[in-house]
Amino acid sequence: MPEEKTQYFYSQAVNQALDEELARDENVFLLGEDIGQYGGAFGVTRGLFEKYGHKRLIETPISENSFTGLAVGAAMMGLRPVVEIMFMDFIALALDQLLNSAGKLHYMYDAQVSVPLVLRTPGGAKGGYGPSHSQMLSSLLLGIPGLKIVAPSTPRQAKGMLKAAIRDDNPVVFIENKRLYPTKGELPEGEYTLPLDKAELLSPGKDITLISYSAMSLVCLAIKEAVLSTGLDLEVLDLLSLQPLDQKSIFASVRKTGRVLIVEEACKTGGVGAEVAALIAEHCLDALEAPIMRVAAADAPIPSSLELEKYVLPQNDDILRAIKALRDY
Amino acid sequence: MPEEKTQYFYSQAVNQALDEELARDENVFLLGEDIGQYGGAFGVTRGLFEKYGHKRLIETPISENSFTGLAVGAAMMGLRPVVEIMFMDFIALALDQLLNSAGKLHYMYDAQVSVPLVLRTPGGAKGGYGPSHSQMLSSLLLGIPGLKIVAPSTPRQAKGMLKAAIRDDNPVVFIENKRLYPTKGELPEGEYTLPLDKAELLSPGKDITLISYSAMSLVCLAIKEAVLSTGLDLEVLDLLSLQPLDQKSIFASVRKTGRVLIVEEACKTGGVGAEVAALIAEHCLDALEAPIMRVAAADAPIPSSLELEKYVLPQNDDILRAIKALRDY
Amino acid sequence: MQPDPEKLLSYYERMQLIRLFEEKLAELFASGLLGGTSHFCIGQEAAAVGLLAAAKDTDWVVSNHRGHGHLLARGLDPARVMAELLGRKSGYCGGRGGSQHMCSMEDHFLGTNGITGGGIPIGTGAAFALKYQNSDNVAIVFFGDGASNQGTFHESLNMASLWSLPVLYVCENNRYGMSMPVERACAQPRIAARAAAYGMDAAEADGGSLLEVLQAGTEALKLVREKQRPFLLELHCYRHCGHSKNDPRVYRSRDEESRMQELDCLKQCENMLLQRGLGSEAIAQARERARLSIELAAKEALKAPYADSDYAKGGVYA
Amino acid sequence: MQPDPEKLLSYYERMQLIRLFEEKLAELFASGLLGGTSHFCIGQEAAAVGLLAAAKDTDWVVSNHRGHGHLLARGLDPARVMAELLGRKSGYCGGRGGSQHMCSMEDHFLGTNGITGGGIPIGTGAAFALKYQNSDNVAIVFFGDGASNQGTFHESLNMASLWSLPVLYVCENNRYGMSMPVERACAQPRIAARAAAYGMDAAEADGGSLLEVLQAGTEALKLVREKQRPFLLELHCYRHCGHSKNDPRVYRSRDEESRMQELDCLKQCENMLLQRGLGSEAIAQARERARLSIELAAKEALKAPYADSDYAKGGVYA
Ligand SMILES: Cc1ncc(C[n+]2csc(CCOP(=O)(O)OP(=O)(O)O)c2C)c(N)n1
Ligand SMILES: Cc1ncc(C[n+]2csc(CCOP(=O)(O)OP(=O)(O)O)c2C)c(N)n1
Ligand SMILES: [Mg+2]
Ligand SMILES: [Mg+2]
Repeated sequence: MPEEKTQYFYSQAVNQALDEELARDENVFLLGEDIGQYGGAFGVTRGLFEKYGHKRLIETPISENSFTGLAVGAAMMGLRPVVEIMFMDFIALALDQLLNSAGKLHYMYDAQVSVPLVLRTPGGAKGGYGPSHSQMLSSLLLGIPGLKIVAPSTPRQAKGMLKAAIRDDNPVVFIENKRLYPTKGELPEGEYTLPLDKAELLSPGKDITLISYSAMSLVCLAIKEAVLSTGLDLEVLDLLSLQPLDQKSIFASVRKTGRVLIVEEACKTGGVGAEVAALIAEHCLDALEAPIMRVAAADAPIPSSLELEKYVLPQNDDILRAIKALRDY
Repeated sequence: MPEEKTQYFYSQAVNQALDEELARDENVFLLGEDIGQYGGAFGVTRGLFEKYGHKRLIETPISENSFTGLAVGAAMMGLRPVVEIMFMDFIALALDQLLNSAGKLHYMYDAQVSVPLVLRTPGGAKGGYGPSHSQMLSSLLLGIPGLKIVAPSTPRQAKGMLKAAIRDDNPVVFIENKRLYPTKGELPEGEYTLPLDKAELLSPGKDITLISYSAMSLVCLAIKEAVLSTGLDLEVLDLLSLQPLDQKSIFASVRKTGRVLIVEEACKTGGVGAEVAALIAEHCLDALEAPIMRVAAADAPIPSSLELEKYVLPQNDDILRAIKALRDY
Repeated sequence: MQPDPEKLLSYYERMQLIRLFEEKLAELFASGLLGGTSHFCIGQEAAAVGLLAAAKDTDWVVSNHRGHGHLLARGLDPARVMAELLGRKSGYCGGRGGSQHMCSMEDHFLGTNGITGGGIPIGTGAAFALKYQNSDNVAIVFFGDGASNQGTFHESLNMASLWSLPVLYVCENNRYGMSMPVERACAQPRIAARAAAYGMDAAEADGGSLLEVLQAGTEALKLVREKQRPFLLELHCYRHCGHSKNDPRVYRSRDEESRMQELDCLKQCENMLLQRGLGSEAIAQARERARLSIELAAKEALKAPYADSDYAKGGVYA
Repeated sequence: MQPDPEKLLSYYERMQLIRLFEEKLAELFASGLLGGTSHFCIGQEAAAVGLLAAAKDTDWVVSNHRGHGHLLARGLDPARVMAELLGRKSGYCGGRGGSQHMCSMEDHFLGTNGITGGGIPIGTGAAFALKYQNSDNVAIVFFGDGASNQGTFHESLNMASLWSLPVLYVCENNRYGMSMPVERACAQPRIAARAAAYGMDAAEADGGSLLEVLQAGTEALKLVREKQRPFLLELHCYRHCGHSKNDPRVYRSRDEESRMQELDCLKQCENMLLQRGLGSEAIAQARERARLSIELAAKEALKAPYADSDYAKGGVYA
C-alpha cells in the first residue's frame, strides 16, 4: 500500500512559504494588522511571531495607505517587505501607493531603485461577510503598470509562487482567497519555487476551454468532472498570473478547442476576463468557433445575506448554461 | 453671410454647466482644492467663487480621501456635491470612498439613501506633466458597481452631460481631459442636458469602426479625414459613457462594418477597450470580418520628457498601422 | 442634570436589550443559523445608550463595524435588526447590508460601516449638510481607538474644525483594535489628546458608567449645538467579548478580563439604580422585559422570508 | 555651533546656485524649451541648504514636488538635474521622472514625489529600513504645510513614533498650499504643534535664516540620531514665486509679497556674511561662481540627447 502523502491547507502552504523565506533571508519581514500572536484574521501567519519576533513581524496600526507606503520605502532601501491587507476590499485605501509609487518607482527613477514588495491579501466571498468584506478586486489592479499580480488556487501553487514573489524584485500582489484557505493539497518535498508568469493547464480537454483563476479554478475542475458523463471534454486552464497574462498558454488552448468560457469571481464588467477575451479576439479570432463567453459576479455589491450572496456570485448553473450554449453554438 | 456662432472652450462649457446648476439648485455645491479665486489648476471654476461665495464653493485642505467621503455623507443627506480631484492621478487616494461607499450605499442600505455626487477630474497627458500627473485612469473605475462613468469629448457634450450628471441621483465620475480644455466648439442656445448612457456616432462610415472616448475621439475624427482620400470610410463612435457602455450603439456599428479598432489613452491592459472588445466578441462574433484591435497607451508609466511621452501614448501612426492591418485582413 | 429614576431604568432596560440581543446572536451563531461574522459590543452598552440618550432623536448617527449597540440604543426595532443579521427581507436593509452595513433613515441612523475609519468622513459630511441646511441637529460619529489611526480621522477632524461643523466624534476606546492594544497602535494613546492637533475641544469619560456618559454626552452635545463646533469625546470602555466571532483573545489575559468584568457597565448600572432607590424587583422586571422582547424579535426574525434573486442583483442604481 | 565663514560662504553659494538654477528654468520655460510644469522654491533656499548642511551626506533624503532646492543642496550635479527637467537621457532619471520624480541613489536622495503627502510614508519606510539595518544614518522627509493635512502625515508620524524610527520630518511651512493659506487649510496652523498627537517632539525655526535652519537642523538631527526617535521640525518659509508656472498669485497681495521680499533668505544671508566679516567682493564672487556653473549646466543640458522609444516603453519591471 503506498504511503499517504500529507495534505496541507492552503493557509498552511502560505504560512510555510512565509516561514521558509523569513528563515532564508533576513531582509524579509512581514507587515500588517494583527499578524502577530493573533495570526491574522484567517490565521495564516500563526506561529510566525513566536518564531521570528517583533523585528520580523511588524503589527501595524490601522493605516493601510501609509503602512503600504512605508513598505515601499523600506523596499527601496533593500528590505523585502511582505505586507498583508486583511481583506482585499481594503486595498483601495492603499491604492495610491501601489499605483503611484510601487508600480512606477523602478521605471521613473530609471532603475536606480527596485521595489521588491509583496502584498498578500484575501479576496472573494465566504458566506455572509457582506459588501465591504467579500470583493475579488483583481480588476482594480489589472493595468497598473509595474505590478505583477498572481492568484494561485492550490496549496502547491500558493507556496511555490509566494516564495517566488518574495524573491522577485518587483512589487507583486498575491491574491489569496478566503474560500481557498481551508482547501487541502499535497506539497512538494523540500525547497521549490514556481514561476510568476505561467498559467497551468489543470486538466486537458478538447471541446471547450474554461479559463479561470483563484477559487473559481477549482469550481471549473469540478464542473469538468460533472459534465464528463455527458460526453463533453472540458479543458481547464488556471491563469495563476493575472499580470502578465500567459498569452501563449491561453492562445494554445483556444486554438485547440475553438470555444472559450472565462470564469471569475470579480464583477463581470472590466474584469480580468475582459482582458483575456480581448486578447483572444485580437489574436485567435480565426480559431474561434463560438462567441467568447464570460461568467462572473453580477455588477453589484455583494449582499450580506447568505441567501442573496449566491445570486450575485457566479453559480455552477451559470457556468453550465454557458457551457451548453457554447456546445450548441 | 450666416452669422458666426460663438465658439466656447471645453473648459468654459464645464464652467457654464457648473454655473447654471449652481444657480438652478441651491443643494448643488462645489468641493475641491484651489477651486475658489484660483479657479482650479486648469481655471475651470474661474469666476464661480465671486458669484456664489464661500457657502457654495468649498476649498478643501489636501485630503482627497476624506473630502470625497465628506461629499458622500453630504449627498446622503440630500445635497448635491460636485467634487473636483485636481488630477485624475490623485483619484487613487479617494478610491475607498468611491468603491466602498459611493458606489455601494444605495444598494446596501436598500435604497434608503442615494448618493447624488459628481466627481470631476481631468485625466490624460498634456505634454511633460510626468508619471503622477498624466494618467487616464478610466479602467481603474470601470467595474466599480454603482458608479456611472462618463468622458465627453466636446464642449457641447461636456456641458450637457455635466448638467445631467449633477441632476442624476447616482455617483457619476466625470472624466475631463487636460488636452481637451483648450479645444473649442459651439454650444446649443439655452438650457439642455444630454443622456449619460448613450454613445454618439461622431461620423458614420462603412469600412471600419473606430471606437474611442475623451480626447482620442477627436484624434479618431482627424484620422478619418486623413485617410478619406485613400478611399477608406471610417465610422467614428464616441463612447461618452464608459459605465454603462452603450452596447446597442457599439453592436450596431460593428454589425455594419465588421471591423473594429478601439482607441484609448489609458494603458492597454485592462483598459475600457478590453471590456468593449469582450462584449463584441461575445455578442457580435458572427459579424466580425477581422480581429478586434486595440490601440492604447503602452503598459508603462508616462515619462516626463516630452520626447519620451509620445512613445508611450497612442500615436497617430499606431492607429494608422492598425487601420491598415484591419483593411488588409 | 439628574434624570429621574424611571428614565434611568428605561436606559438600563435598553442596555440589557443590547446585551441580550448579542447573547441571542451568539446562540444563533452556535447553532449555525447565522452566517458571516459580526462584532459584539458586550461591555460597551452604556456608551451607546448613554450617548444616544443625551442626543436628540433627530441628531444623525454614523456608526462603525461594532454597531448593534448604537442601532438598538437609537431605538431601532430589534426584530428588524436581527432580521437584517439573518439576511431576511424584513431586515432594515433587506439582507443586503448585514451587521456592518445597516441603516435606517427614518431613525436618523446613517449607517454602520465595515471600513475602519470609513464612517468618519461620512459623518463629517452629514454635519456639513446639517450646517448647510441651517439645521439644529448635529451629527454623531462613533468609532474606535483603532480607527483613530486612519488618515480619515486626521483629515476629517481637520475639516470639521476648519469649517466649524456640528459634529460630535465619539471614540469608544475599548483598549484594543482587534488584537492590538491601544498603546501599541496609538503613539498618543489618549485619543482625546489628539483633538488639539485640530484646534478642537475634547473630553474623556468613563464609558462604563451610564451616568458619566450621559453627563459627558449632554455637555458635549450642548457645546456642539450651541457653538456649532466639532468636539471629540473619548469614552473609556472594555469589550468583554472577543473582537468578532471565534476570537480566542490570546492577546490579553483572563485575569485582566475578570478584573474588567467586575466593572461591567450593567453591574455598575444596577448598583446605581439600587442606590437611587429602585428596587431589585423593578430591575429584574426591566431585564425580563428586555429578554422577552429579544425572544420575540428572534422568533419573528427567524421566520421572516428572504428576498429573491432579482432583489439581490438589482437596485444598484438609484 | 559656529560654522566658519568659509563654510557659510559655501552655503551661500549653494543657495545662489538654487536661485539661479530656477531663474534659468524660468527663462527656458519662457523661451518654450521646457515643457510640463514645475514648482520653484525661490525664497526657500535657506531651508534646503541649511538643513542638508546639518545632515550627514549619508542620511537619506525624501522630497516632494518642490524639490530643486533639496536636490541641489544635496550636491547633485546641476547639469544633470537640468537635463532631467529637459527630459534628456543624461538626466538623473533619463528624462522619465522630470522635476517631480527625480532620484539619485548614489547621493542618498530617495526622490522627489508628485503626490502631495506621498513621500511621507516612503521616508518613514526608509527610516524603518535604516533602523532594521542598524545604520546610524537617518531619513529626512521634506514636505509642505499643505501636505500635513493628508492622511499619510497622520498615519506615518504615528508609526514613526510608535516604532521609534530615526526620521526627521521637515515641514517647510511657506504659508500656502498652492493658493490655500495655511490658516484656511490647517485647523492648527502651527504644524509643529501637531507632533504632540503622536507623542513626538517638535520645534520651529525661521526658515529664512540660514543660521537658524543650520542650528535647528543640527539639534534635531542630533536628537533623531542619538535617541533614535522621530522629530518634526517646522521651518517658516515663503516662496516669492508662484506655486508653479503660470500662477498669477491672486490669492495674496503684492504688498505682502514685497514685505516678504525684504526678508528674502539670500538677502539675510548676505547681511549675515557681511557681519561676520566676509567682504562684499567674496560674496559677489560666490554669486558669480554659482552663475557660471548654472550657465554651464544649462549649456550642457541643452545639448544632451534624448533617449529613444525602447527606453520610453521599456524598463517597467526590474
Ligand atoms: C480599512 C479596514 N482595515 C481593517 C479592518 C479590519 N478590522 C475591523 S475592526 C478592526 C479593529 C478596529 O478597532 P477599533 O477602531 O478600536 O474598534 P473596535 O473593534 O475596538 O470597536 C479591524 C482591524 C477593516 N474592517 N477595515
Ligand atoms: C495628492 C495630491 N493632491 C493635490 C496635488 C496638487 N498639488 C501639488 S502641490 C500642492 C500644494 C502643496 O502644498 P504644500 O504641501 O504646502 O507645499 P508647497 O507647494 O507650498 O511647497 C497641491 C495641491 C498633488 N500633487 N497631489
Ligand atoms: Mg477598539
Ligand atoms: Mg506650502
